[in-house]
Amino acid sequence: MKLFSQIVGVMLMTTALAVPAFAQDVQGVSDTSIKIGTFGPITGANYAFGRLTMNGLETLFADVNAAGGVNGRTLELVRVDDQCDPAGAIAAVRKLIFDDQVFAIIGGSCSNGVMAAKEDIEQSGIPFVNFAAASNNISAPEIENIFTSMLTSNLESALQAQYLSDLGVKRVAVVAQHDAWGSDRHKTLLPALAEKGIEVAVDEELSMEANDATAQVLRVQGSGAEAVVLLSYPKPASIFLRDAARLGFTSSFIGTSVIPDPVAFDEQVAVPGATDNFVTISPSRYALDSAEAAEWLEKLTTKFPDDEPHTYNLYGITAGQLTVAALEQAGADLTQASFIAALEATSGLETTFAPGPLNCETHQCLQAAAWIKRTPEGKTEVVGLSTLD
Amino acid sequence: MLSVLLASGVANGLLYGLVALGVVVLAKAANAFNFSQGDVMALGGFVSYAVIVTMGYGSVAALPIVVIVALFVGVLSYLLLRPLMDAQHAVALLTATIGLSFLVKGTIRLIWGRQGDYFAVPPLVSGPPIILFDGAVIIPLQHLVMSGGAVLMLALFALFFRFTRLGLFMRSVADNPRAARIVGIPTELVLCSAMVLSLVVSAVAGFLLAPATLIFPDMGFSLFLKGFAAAIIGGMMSLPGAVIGGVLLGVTEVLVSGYISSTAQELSAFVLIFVALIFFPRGLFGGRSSRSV
Amino acid sequence: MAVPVQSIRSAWRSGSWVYPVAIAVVVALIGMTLNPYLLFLLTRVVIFSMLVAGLNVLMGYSGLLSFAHAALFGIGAYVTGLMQVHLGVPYPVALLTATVGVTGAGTLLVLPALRLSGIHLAIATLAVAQAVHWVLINWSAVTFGAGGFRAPSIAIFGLNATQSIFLTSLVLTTIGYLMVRQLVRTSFGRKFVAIRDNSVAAAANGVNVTATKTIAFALSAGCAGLAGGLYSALLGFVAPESFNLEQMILMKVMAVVGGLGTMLGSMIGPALVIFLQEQLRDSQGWLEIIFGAVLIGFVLFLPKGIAPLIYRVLAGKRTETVETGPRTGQKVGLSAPTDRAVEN
Amino acid sequence: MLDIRNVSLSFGALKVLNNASFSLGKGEVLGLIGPNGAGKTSMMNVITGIHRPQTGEIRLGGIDITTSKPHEIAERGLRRTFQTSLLCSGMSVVENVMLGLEPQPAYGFWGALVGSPKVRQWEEEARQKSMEMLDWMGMAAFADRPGSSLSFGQQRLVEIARALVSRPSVLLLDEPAVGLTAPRVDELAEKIVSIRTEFGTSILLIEHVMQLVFAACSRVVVMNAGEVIADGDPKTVTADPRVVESYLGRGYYAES
Repeated sequence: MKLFSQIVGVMLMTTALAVPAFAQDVQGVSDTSIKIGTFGPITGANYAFGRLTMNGLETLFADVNAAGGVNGRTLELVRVDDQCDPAGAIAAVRKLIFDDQVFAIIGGSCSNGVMAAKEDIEQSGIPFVNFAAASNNISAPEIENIFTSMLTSNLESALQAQYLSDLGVKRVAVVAQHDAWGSDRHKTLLPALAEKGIEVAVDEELSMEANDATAQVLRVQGSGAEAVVLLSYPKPASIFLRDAARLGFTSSFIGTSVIPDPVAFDEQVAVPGATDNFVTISPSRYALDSAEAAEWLEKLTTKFPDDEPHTYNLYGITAGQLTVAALEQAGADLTQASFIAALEATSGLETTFAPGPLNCETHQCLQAAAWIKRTPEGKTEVVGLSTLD
Repeated sequence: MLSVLLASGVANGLLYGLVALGVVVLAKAANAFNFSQGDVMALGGFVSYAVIVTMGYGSVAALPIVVIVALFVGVLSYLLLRPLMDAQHAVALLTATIGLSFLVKGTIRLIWGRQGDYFAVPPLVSGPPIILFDGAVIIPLQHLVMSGGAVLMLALFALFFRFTRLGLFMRSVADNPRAARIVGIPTELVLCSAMVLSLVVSAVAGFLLAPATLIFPDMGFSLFLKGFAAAIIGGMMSLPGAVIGGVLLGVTEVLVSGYISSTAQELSAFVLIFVALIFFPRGLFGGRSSRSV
Repeated sequence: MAVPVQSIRSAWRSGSWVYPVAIAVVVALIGMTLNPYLLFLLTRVVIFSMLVAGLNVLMGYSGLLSFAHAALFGIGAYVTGLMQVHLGVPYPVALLTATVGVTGAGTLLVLPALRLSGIHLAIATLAVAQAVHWVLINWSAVTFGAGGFRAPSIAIFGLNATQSIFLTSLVLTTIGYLMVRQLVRTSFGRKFVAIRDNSVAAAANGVNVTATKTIAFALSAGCAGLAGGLYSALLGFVAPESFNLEQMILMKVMAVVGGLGTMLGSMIGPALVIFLQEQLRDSQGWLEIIFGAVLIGFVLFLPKGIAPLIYRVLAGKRTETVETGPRTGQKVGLSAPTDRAVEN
Repeated sequence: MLDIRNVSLSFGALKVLNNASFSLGKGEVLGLIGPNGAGKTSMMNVITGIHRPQTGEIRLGGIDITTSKPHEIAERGLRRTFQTSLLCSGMSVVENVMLGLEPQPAYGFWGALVGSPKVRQWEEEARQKSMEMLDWMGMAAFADRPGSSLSFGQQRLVEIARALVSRPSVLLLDEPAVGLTAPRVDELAEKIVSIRTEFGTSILLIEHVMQLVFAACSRVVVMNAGEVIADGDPKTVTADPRVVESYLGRGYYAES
């Protein structure tokens, strides 16, 4: 019978640990602080999309806290690593909701991870602002508690098609990497191009592992395409541009929001002149080297001296400003419902870096993007802002 | 188009061949395989980045430092894995090298992981590409250096095995470990040098490859896999076979990509591995008899 | 002590089903009290136990190295999820089809490779795994490509989705555990160990080496397929990166840490590794280094894993048999010189 | 019982067996001797299907087994031991012996999975038989020890038990006396003789230790450089000048 009583003892103990202590009325909110959770890859290959965006968010929170917080409460950020893996994202989100008991989640970097965790977010009703994952399916169709401050893949594709159409391009080549992000972009770009009457001359793959793009360049070169859309991370895109330069292939090259910094990209390509005809799209209207970003750049480097500053920091700042604005709007009597209502009511919110005012009526708050080029002097230059016609 | 494709296929293939050389050296002398070879290759790239870009020395300075780092890692790996380096521990050794691969990759990420996502290493030589036959063949200097370096390494290996005492020892241990021990060949030394040599050649391959690509901590594994495929195609026991296997793989990849589909490029290496293993278990150049069980 | 130690020992020894089932019941009761986060982790442990039990038959008992298990696990998840999504088949039917299908597919894929052994087999399975991954990503008409798809979750007895899949997984894993444990205690288990320790001697004693390898592979593929089907319902979202090589390495770490060639190790390994993984969720880049060090450390210093230590505690001083013997494929020092290898 | 006719085997340019022929009669204990590298073990590997000869034919009880696989040959009733003792380290001694009974378990995969009564019965009987066999070899006391914990000589005896437990018609022993002391060799010789008398097994014995060959064998075949150079009763054969020249050497008579 002793064994039995031991088992019962273990069960009771576990129950005691598992049942949350209801010390406060609203989860994650005390009189002095608001606990906000964030998840994304902090380590591993995709750390930039997670950790660096979190750095931006945390820098903004620190800034707000230094100025007295939101309605007298300071913002506290809890980071959880999802390692960019669906199971990891589910565990991370559940940890934030049930273990850390945060008030809201501002995070998400890998589309598949967020998609896997979406059901939990939906069911728990916790306010969620996606800050870096691109997939349109995260926020569409609209779900009550899910918002996004990132440029969605649908919008980015539509804006790219519009840009090409404005240039008068009739035939384009697409060079894509076939991972979750790349295929999501690919899937939305093809119909967007078709809608603008632009023909896809060739559709090539260039993987992350590739160290050579000779075959792809030759095929694109032979296709008579007037412009090339590079749906890839900086690495494959650089390989492509290097090989294009060496094979004497010049064209207009269109980048994506994962290559938001054409100056850094030019350093990666490292072939003089290879990025002269490269224009990229960004969810940020100022680059890190601009005068407008200088103040933030300093705060970021002071707070996170080990991490190289990166455009992804700025996406975190945008998400943070949206969050803070909505928290202020929701007032001192903060609940998850009032925060969600405040988010939804956000309209015409000007942030430091978003290329247009944030309107969260459709829950996809960012509806504009900037076009960025590298100047011959090696500075970034915003060559245009665009919103969908 | 074909000539351009072939030129780049050969240049890439020679690099696969270099990794394959490392695979074969270790397989021959110690009958072992080391999963961390690809990560040491990445390490070679990162060390040359540190020397050339961060510290601002020239490429000439990078090579000896890459070799020294690889020697260090190699000796360390040997000391760590020594208890497992015999035929009875083959599976355990392989598992341990997977751990080693994680260690090396994790260390790379710890040192360089926060400084950016992908690093560009400047070319070893700069200048316009060599254009032959009115532009029918364009060979970038970097490819020429890569190919030249790979061929040079192969030649050094051949000389080493033919003319040095250690090389002779390694050959005889490979042929018959039992007999080698009986006649007094220092087995320990041979195993250690095989491990070190295979990692050094990988790191040098990383040094040669780095300027042609962008380096990132996870780059190693797929390169190791391709080097391994090259070694298998070449028969696992033959040094020239390894290099020819590498070239064959590089050319196949680029031809598949150029004439069939760039999506199928990644698949071609795996198909080649499988086909080679099943239909040419001794490789195209190997000549060892196998048992029926 | 109300329950005499002696009777516990003899129950372990006889391979009675009572203790595993009692443990499963306790785990079930504890599980039902846990919050969704902890229950999710516990269910992962349970599902990976099933997978690692199969992997153990292959790696631990038979000494065959496979890198295909993450891919087979993936095929199981994809078949289960896709049959529900595309064909509207109920979950149990989809799960069964996936299990049978992966058993068949795994065997077929590896049949030509079974002529190989050791590292060559490992590399052949690695190539198969990478090819499967490629297909999952590129056959998007069926698999939904790299972006993955939402797989239906299940609900039984009016419980929530996580609790339902937890109980289902626990029941199936317990049954699977008992069956595999039963199998390795019969002549099949002896054949597995024989081809691992010395396939030449095994063949000379009438063991059909190829057939035995095939059975080991089929069995472990079946476990992977079933585990994959359960995983699909647990995650509710199936995407290629859940089944890549990193996951494969994780499975290997689980098997090695738990104890190769012990059934108990198949349960302990996943628990420890998943616990460690969660503890390291907020570590800054040390995950790879720690897992690498753990793997090397175990192979070098604790090659039998943790399970034998637990057996020793549970069952007192026991003799080593199929269940507890050395399992890492290494031979314990012979008392006589061994340099007279078989002449060939 | 076992007929080897004109068997040749080569590895590349190296000719290991050259047109070798001999036969093993029913109930006979035949010694196969020769210098190192004469091809004795290769011959054994060819007979047991580990290597396939390029030419020639091997018959077991009148059936051609030249191209059969090792396990098929074992199932036909031919078992062997190895030069180096090869007990499975991961199993207990008795489990090692039970392995010798594996080809004919009376149950299938599904039965084994659910542990049907038939399985238990077979396992019980197999353990019984194996224990009897171990007992006969005088090794019953070690039944539950791990295979690898035994001394070299003990492992050898267990290995013979494993080969014998299925009552094979032919038994091949590859240098069973290696590493044994002289009194042990005599015991082993006695055992070998009683294997023949008790089980009617025909035995082919490869051996360097002439003490054992003389004590156990009724006939001796001598090989050198892959060829059979002599075949006859031990006394006659060891007196053959060619045999003395190639193998036994001048010192042989002085020693014995």
